[in-house]
Amino acid sequence: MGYVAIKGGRAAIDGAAAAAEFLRARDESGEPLRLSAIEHQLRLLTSRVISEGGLYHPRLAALAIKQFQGDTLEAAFALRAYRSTKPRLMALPVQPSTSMRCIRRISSAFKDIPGGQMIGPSYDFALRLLRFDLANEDPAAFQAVARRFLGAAPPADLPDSFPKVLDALRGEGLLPPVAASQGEPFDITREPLVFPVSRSAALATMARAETGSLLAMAYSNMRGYGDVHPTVAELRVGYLPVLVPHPVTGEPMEAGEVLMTECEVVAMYESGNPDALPMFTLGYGACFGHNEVKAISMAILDRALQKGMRDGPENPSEDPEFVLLHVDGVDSMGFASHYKMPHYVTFQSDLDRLRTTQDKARAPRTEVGHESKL
Amino acid sequence: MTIPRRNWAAALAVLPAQDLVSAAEAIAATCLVSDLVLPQSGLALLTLRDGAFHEPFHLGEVPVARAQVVLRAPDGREAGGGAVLLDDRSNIARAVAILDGALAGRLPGWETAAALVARGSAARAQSLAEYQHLLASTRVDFSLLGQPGEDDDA
Amino acid sequence: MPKLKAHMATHDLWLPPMQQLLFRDLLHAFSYPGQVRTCRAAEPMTWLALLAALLDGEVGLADPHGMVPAGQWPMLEAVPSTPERAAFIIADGARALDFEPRLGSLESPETGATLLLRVAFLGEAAGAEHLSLSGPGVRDRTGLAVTGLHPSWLKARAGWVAAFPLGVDLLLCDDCRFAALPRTTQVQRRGDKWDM
Amino acid sequence: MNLNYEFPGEETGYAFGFLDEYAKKEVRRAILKAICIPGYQTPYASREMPMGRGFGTGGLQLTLALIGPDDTLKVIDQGADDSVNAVNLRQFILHTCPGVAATEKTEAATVIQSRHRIPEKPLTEAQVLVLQVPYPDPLVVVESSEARRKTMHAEGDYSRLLVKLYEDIVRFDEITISFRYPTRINGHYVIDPSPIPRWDVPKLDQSPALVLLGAGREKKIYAVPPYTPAEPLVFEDVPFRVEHFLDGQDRRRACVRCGATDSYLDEFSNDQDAKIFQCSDSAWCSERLSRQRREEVPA
Repeated sequence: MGYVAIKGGRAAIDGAAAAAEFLRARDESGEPLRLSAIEHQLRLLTSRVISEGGLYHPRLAALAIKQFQGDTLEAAFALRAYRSTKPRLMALPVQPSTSMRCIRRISSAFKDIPGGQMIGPSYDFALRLLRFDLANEDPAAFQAVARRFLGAAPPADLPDSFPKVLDALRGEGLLPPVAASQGEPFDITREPLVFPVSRSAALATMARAETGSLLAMAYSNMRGYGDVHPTVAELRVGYLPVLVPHPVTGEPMEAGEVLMTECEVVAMYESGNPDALPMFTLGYGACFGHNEVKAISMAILDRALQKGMRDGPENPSEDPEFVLLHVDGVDSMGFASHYKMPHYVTFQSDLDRLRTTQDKARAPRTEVGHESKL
Repeated sequence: MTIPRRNWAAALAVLPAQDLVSAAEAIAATCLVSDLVLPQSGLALLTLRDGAFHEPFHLGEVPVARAQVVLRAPDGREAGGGAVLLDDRSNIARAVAILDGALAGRLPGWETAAALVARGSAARAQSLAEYQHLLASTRVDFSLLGQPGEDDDA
Repeated sequence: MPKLKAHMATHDLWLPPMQQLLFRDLLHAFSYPGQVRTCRAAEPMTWLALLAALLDGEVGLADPHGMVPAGQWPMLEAVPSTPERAAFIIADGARALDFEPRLGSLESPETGATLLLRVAFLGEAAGAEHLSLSGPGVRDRTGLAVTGLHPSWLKARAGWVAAFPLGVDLLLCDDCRFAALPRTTQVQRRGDKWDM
Repeated sequence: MNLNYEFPGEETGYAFGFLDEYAKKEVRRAILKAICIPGYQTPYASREMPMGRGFGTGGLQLTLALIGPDDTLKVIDQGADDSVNAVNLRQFILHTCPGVAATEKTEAATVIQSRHRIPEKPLTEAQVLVLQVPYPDPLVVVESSEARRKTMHAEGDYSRLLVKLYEDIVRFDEITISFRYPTRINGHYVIDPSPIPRWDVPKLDQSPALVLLGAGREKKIYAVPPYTPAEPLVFEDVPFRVEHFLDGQDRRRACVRCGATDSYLDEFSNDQDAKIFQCSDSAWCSERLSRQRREEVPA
């Protein structure tokens, strides 16, 4: 077994970047990816990156996707690093998510929700059969898609926003009351998580968590390492107008809008306090972009963590520390990657200990005599 | 002008940067523009109330650019203009603030600003119509489905 | 990588280059308790320069003796707070102690306050009080002479730091110099009966 | 983004030290508290850096928070200035901190950032050593919950860690911890001194230089202040031992390059597949070598 010296690192690093760039540019089409193509044609990929990066900037996300050749973990990471350099400019007022301009809204609890169910852009009922007609798509046909869709649509007589399904249930007395504490929400970008943490810290952490990690944790609960058994009261996707006070008039003005996904789940009531009326329990999930699996997973975990925070965790998905410290993509991928770095010094130290203990095992209880210099 | 001031900035922000900057420069050529705060860009936390317990939490960060100016016309009239945009271009925020001020105070150049707002509003209306199309064309009509029992995925 | 913004070379205590220098001096002061550092900002209120280097909108500052000029509060950005709750406290060392700073908790001792005290003079002077220091950052033992520090402060400090890791970390500032007494420093007043 | 969005031009530049000033101030406040509470893992809101968590982002944030244009920087990884990660970090710091000078000479540096080693040459009061930390908490081997570990540190309760060491002795007649050796600072907190070999642990004790440790992923900063006791956890009858580098005949191995028998060694295999050893601290080795060459030149 040999050990390789680490000399000439600089040339190797430069070479590695050029090698990766070479593979990116080896595309025979000779056409570099346009950022708007990534942002729109790969919109769900862009959605993942903005939510896991924790920064709503679809164009930067598209750039990151291009630069890191489609690696969502790396692209989200690049957005996070970008945000480290930007100052916090101002505080925005709390936005009511009820003002969302929906493009999709469904409920699995009731058929007839006020305002109606609209499936919107979804693959839920699409057959997973590959569409070979997309392989060599004709640009003219591609450009005609939008015209055809908008031309064929029925007259839209819909309101701008919709009431929440949960609010109707709450009106009937089936849900717990809204939170009494309306304190300052926890800012995970400025404060480290020191346990126990508030629910707002948990929500913020999960909102920028890695989708697959959240899904795995939530799935463990759904499968049996937990007891949430949720019903999706409402799932919505849409554009949230962000209102801020106009600098001159102080009246609310629209600063822009943010695509987001939101999910509320209802779970079976708990015995809990025998004196109190039994109520459904609730979970909430939300994230930037269009990412339904993430929002649903987060809602289930929110419900599981509420139980863990109150009664102590019985399952991993109910343990705030276990869930919240292991779902961040930037943290976990960084650490997994770091094992690729040289560990020559520590491995040498390992060898020293192993050889010493082997020596002792061969000649038990005799002084080997390698005293330290101390 | 039928478009309320609260929607001007969002309408203007969808237009090409060059159109906004040249219109603002034309206004600044006749009116004296002073910055009340330095035009800045940075980040802001987007805070929502969660849908289950209405507890505030941070969904993530958004880029913000803001500017606030005072315009003084040659005839001595003054008007304040401001803008906060979900954007990372402080020069666009400043241009929008100038247009906002000119339009609000009917200062020289306000007609250009009004035309730009109208143009941007039309583009915005198109986007909103698209959202509605997405909903209207995918509305589930339960009177046609009419299954009596509740299905369960368990 | 994109081009860098021009690096501003300036002595303005509100700008990053001076705040970096001030922080480095603070780092040295806390690392080597009792060593007197000269403040590099051209600001007679040494304590204000140090606060400028440390504070922003995330932390609370208490000013029980009304030392911070009104116009400087927005520059410091700090949240006004009470001495019992603030992370940072600025006080006049010539006056008797009249509050109880927070000492932190066993789990989070870092929430113990940082207390800046304005004194008349640091260094040898007629009537100076001579302190003998030991503990982390001090090789064997060192001395610090201070003038214009009301005796109530050091007396109270002994109580604040008695149960490590709880405690309060002190910065003594005169018109152009400062020295630190972190909670780990053992302070003996020369002339006390238990002096060596 | 709307159709007409374009990236801002000059606004995408980076400021001195990469981090925004608020981030630096938060790190700076945490550093000072870490010095005031030797060995205590001070939490801070670690920012994402443009390299992976685990590649030294904790150390990097410390360096960027304290460095200025007057500083001279040395960056090493595995003891070497030219290892890939050291090169990468140094390039990044020099690029984002114009004015900072770089050096390979230990004695010339005012700030030394290192992963896995402390330089062989003794440090001075004019220097700050920044160590990169993957796991800040020595108790993690006996307790997985951070909340419970915090309480154990608060109470100075290291009994379970000592039991772990004791079990090692019973099983192997030797403490098997090779690196990241638990070390008690100023008689109170026990720290993970980062993955430095045991060889380097004694250098922490009464060091003239401040030692700062940063764990970016775990969001902790801690310090070993100058002139502060740092004692590896031991039992009276089983002494702490550094790596011995003895050959089969109990002779101390020497560096094949400079001949040193008092430095931490890297193990290599030569063309004949025989084991050879070389100083891990490349600056130390090169300095010895050039001194020997000077002495060889006839006067």
